[in-house]
Amino acid sequence: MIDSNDAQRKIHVPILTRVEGEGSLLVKIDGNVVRDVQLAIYEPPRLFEAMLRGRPFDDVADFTARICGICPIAYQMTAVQALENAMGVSVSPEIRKLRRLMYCGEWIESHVLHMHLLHAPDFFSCDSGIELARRFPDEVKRGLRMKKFGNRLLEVLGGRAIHPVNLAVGGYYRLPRREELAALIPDFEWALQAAIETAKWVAQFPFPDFQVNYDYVALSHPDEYAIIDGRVICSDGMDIAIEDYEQHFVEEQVPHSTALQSHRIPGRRPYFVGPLARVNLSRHQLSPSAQRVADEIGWETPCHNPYKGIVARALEVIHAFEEGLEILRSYRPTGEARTKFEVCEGHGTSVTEAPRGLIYHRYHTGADGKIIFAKIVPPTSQNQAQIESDLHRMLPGILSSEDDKIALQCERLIRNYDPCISCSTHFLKLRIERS
Amino acid sequence: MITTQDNPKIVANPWLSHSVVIDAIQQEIESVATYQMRFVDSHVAQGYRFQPGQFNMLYIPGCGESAISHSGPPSLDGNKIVHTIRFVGRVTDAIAKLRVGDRLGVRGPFGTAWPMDRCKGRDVIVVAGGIGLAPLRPALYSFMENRDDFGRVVLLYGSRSPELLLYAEELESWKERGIEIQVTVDRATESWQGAVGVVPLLLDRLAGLKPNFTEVVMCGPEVMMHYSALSAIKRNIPKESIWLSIERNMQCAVGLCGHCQLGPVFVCRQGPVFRYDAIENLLKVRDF
Amino acid sequence: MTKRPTLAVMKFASCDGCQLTLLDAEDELLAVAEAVHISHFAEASSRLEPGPYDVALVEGSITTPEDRHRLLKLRAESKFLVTIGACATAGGVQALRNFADHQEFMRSVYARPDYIETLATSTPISSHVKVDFELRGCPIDKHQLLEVIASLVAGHRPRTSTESVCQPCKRRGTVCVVVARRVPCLGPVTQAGCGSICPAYDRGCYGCFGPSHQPNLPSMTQRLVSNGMDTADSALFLQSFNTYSPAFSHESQRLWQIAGRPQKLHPSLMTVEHSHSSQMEADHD
Amino acid sequence: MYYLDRIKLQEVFDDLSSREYELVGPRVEQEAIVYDQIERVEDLPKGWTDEQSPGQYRLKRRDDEALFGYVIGPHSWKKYMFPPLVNVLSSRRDADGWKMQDEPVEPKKFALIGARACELAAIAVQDRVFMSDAYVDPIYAKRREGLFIVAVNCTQAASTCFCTSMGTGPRCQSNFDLALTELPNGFVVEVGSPAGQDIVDRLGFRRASAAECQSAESCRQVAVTQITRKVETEGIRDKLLSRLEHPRWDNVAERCLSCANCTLVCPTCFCSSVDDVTDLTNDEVLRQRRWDSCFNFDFSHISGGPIRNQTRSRYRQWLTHKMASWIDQFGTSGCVGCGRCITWCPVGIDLTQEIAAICTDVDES
Ligand SMILES: Cc1cc2nc3c(=O)[nH]c(=O)nc-3n(C[C@H](O)[C@H](O)[C@H](O)COP(=O)(O)OP(=O)(O)OC[C@H]3O[C@@H](n4cnc5c(N)ncnc54)[C@H](O)[C@@H]3O)c2cc1C
Ligand code: SF4
Ligand code: SF4
Ligand code: SF4
Repeated sequence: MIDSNDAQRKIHVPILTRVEGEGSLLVKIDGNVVRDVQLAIYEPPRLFEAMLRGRPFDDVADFTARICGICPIAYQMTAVQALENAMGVSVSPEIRKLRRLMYCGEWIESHVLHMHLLHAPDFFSCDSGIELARRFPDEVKRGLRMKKFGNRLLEVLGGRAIHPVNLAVGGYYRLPRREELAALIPDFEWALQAAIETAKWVAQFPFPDFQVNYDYVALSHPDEYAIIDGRVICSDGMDIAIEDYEQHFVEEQVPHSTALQSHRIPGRRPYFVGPLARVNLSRHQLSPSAQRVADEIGWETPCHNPYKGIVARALEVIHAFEEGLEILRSYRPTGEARTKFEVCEGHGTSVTEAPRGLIYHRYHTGADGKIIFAKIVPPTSQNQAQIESDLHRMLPGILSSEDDKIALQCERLIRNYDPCISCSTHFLKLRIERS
Repeated sequence: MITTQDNPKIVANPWLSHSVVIDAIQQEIESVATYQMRFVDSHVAQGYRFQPGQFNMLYIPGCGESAISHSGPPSLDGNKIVHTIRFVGRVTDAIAKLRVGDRLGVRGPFGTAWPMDRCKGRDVIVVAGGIGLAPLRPALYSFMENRDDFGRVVLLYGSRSPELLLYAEELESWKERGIEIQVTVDRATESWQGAVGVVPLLLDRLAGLKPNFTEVVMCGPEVMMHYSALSAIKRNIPKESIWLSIERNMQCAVGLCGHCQLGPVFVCRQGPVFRYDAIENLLKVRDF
Repeated sequence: MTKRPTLAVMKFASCDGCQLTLLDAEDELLAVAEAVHISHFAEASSRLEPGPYDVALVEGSITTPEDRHRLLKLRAESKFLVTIGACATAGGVQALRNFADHQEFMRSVYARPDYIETLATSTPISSHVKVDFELRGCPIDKHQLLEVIASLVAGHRPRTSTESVCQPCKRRGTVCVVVARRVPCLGPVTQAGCGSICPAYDRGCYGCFGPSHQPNLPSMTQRLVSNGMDTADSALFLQSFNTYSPAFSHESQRLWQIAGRPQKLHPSLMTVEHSHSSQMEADHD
Repeated sequence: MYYLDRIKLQEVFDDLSSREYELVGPRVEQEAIVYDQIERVEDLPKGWTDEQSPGQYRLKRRDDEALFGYVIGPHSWKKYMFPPLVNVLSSRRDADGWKMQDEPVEPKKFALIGARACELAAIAVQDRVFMSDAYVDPIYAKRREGLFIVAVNCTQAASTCFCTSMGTGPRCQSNFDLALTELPNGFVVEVGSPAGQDIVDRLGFRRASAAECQSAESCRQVAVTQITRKVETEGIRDKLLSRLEHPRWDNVAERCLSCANCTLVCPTCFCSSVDDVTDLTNDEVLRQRRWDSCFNFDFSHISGGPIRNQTRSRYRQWLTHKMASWIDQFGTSGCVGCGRCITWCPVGIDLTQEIAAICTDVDES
């Protein structure tokens, strides 16, 4: 919606589309100066941290899944791991593998959804993935099929793809049977090739020239492409243990948003999380095919163009199918589905790599296994400050455009981050006010 | 009385519906219409016969089935199947949307028939409430077509209000063809000249009744049938001469799915037409 | 075929999982886009067309005054309104606040709760406007969603089963976790639709499709207690994704009473029946 | 009587498999003994038994290696002849309109391994329901025709068993091809049909010795003595049907969850519903039949609402159908005394107690 008059121009994008959740953006422009950029997440607050207090610890995975229907595994996994840390529970290597496998399923489902249905339409001026499918029927259908296999994996491991039910503190409620997983192998074999083709396709998209030297933050693990554990590192050299996360990052409330915003301390610096950060920091640990394709498409590391996040996603999809395939092939159910443990009082934290970036949980459990305190830092709240800063950077260059073009440009930029707004425990609309 | 039980075994898919095409639709009253249909397969059409009181399962694929009684003359074969349908829910509302030339599925006929043979040579009182007149119409047509085979035939018909009287125009012609007709409504309108009140009252007051030479056949809401049966008994009509058709949920219509049970009876197979004494006690039990 | 029905997907307080269910129908998505005209679906398309709509799928519960206004407008623009999921149908997990001190809840999450305008309650869509059909579940089931869409395309009234979770559980051959392992399970009092997943994964049903028809909750919770759960935990067991459904809400309040820790329903909800019916009348003018 | 060495049981399995029988039998899964596909003797629940009481089932280790040393579990054989979910019709719409088509009934040959006396009786009850009236259920008939039944005599009973009251067990009387009684090292085998005899001849079973027959008999006797639960069946039909307003119906309704577990575990319950599954444009439709239950609110739905609108009337329907009106309908009781509904009721409602409470004389009619 555009209201303009000479004295004052206001641009609203009342609902930011093709993002999960809802939010809005307000841009205040004074002549040629961008006065303020406010990414407002008006997802009605759902107050998860408060709801968890007093609940049995087994509820946490089921409850936090409901923060976001797009990446429930990220919430569940971070929650159960933090609780395991709180109560001193360790899981077997087999369980850890299954958990990586499950996370691969979510990366696939979420990345492929974002790439094909939400993000790619931007590069071809389409309104939706469905419209894009008229232009690129084979590519979109291929994407949908890959997504289906990601979801199918989640269905086998979790019972259903959205809010799965199987992940438990100490492991799983039930281990999958070997045949259940083995049945997915042919689909994953197809999908790995499809993912490679897809990466080559998206690598040729017309990317705007936009370069920012970000502070990339991601998990890092000595032996593998980090997903569910490791240390938190930054492109500027920071390297910290997960337990120390809160000493380096702070969440702040801003008046215009129901989501909290994260900054690095000291200095209130914004930072960048997500696939681009991960690939930039750990390219060498991607699966062999993902690395080969990165080479083939001439992927520069580090890559400072946020629009190319879609390529980083594509590389991660290759990785997820390839690593997934390996686990599917080698899987033999062994040991207990769920490690036995004593419920006890404790403090525990965990960080994992949600599809759209770092996610942090901290819990305090009581001796009765009830939750005393919960803290959840989702990826979108971490990228939010960075998005505002990007907009500040981009806007002066395009101020001469029509308001609706500006609005479109801003939305595109925001979509690079695949912001999952419902998960900022929290909605987007764009408003440009010129005075 | 014919029951499907007397037939030889049928080992065919009981769910198999045959395509019928709608040839005519007559809007009767609000939310009720009469459909005339024909089996698309002419063999099926020619082989099809039914008895007054029997019903078909009408099928709208993707929506479901409904049990609907025949409401046309029993002399017709499968080239002219007539059903009068009240639109009350998912399936019947979907039927309401069909037009002449549209197709749906039909399987049948199922269930027991009105005791036409027993009525021969005797007086017949036909008691109907609301849409309940539809399943009785084939019997009435039979009486009219073979008028001399039967004694006095009286139709006692009640509806909620004058606009809801089914087959209102036809009723006049029936009178000409030897049917005595008394009509009552629950709620009269200004123009209404007839009786007001419930159907059993008509039976209470019916003149010239010969209790031992009469068969009573009835169809309508269960309470109405209950009180009408009591009235008939009060008028000394033996229970063995009272017949009623009842409704239960039906899925298979051949006694395999369990839905239509009323105590020991399967309504689809041993009914829908019962002799009163066979189910009298069952109908008295609340929620049975 | 007659004109394609127009479809709007709208969101209130929720996790997006229920609308995602539509995008997760990978095999059917493009067919859905043929069968209906998707005129408003912000999560999937930038083309947002104004009403009126033939069918509105509504996700999420009402937690802010602004959302309530948006909903009233949507209802006025929509012929057939379907709530999708536990949030829209029963207030969702966020309806736990209905039983808690809201100010304290807000303070524990936000340093400056005064920045945020939000209702102290989370209420289902039916508390505000007339709902034509409800799809249960947290999240909804893909097959049920597609069935409803297919029904609406065909012009049939949609229908979903009201049987208990135990029935698909038995049909799929799962061994009852209550009987064989004494695991607490809400299956017997929960409406089916999910496919009875939880027991098939060796855990009890946690009631995400909400109460079944005429659930016998006192008998159910008595069993939970006799199988070793304490009264307060039994109350908590009912207080999850459908906590504000009348049946679960009523029983959990009864249990808290017994446990000696009565909960206080938010005062505005005590008269909700009132505002509800008057609201529906207002909508029908 | 013949004797089969324990190690030769596999030969029986192999022989059946070689003649295209799909073997289904007991195996340990999900902490219970369920019926599922089996191939080898090793798949059987060797050394396992079960302990049952109202609302409770526990798998327990035995101190021997018996293969059939358990009673019965949550599954019943009906799932093979009367599948929980099956297609009955398909329809397709083209320019002319709808074409309805029979769903082909796949011929299935199941060999049931380990069916008990009460279960054989239950199969006989369902034979009566599905195959003896005017309309025969073609799916049931086809699958029933192909059955080969290796029965096993119970040598122990659960606390929930009452086959002796219902006159169905524990000894297998008829309706089997072979009936085994398990001894420590083998089985005493009784032949119940020409097909059974054929396999005995083909695999060359030897005659059982008098001593073997004797120990088989004493093993079977153990089961008889272990059965403690009783139903007074004398006059049960009239008693139940004359007490339809007994206060006990309200009492049981306070406990009953109306969850339908009892009907779905029951080996004789046969109620079903059909529903359509369609594609999005409603051009391809499959009609599916699924197990339904009289405990469902919608089960008795007619346009004015359900006939049985309360748990009280639904429980009453179930119990009076099983124990009374079944006799009118099919000339036999609908209950074979297997006790599944007692064990698998999540709140432990025990029909034998309900019957006792209702039938003891508080005659209110
Ligand atoms: C033997 C018999 C003869 C009948 N004859 C006629 C007739 O001539 N004309 C007429 O208008 N109606 C007749 N009915 C009633 C008619 O079957 C129902 O009104 C119709 O099935 C309602 O279905 P629905 O889907 O439109 O309604 P809904 O209320 O949406 O019903 C849902 C489902 O419930 C079942 N159901 C609902 N009501 C009934 C019912 N009364 N009987 C059986 N199953 C039901 C059906 O399976 C139906 O699909 C007869 C019923 C029976 C049993
Ligand atoms: S496991 Fe739960 S859902 Fe399944 S039968 Fe038992 S009580 Fe019902
Ligand atoms: S009623 Fe109960 S005891 Fe009788 S056969 Fe059925 S499940 Fe077994
Ligand atoms: S008797 Fe038991 S198993 Fe049967 S419906 Fe009632 S509670 Fe469920």
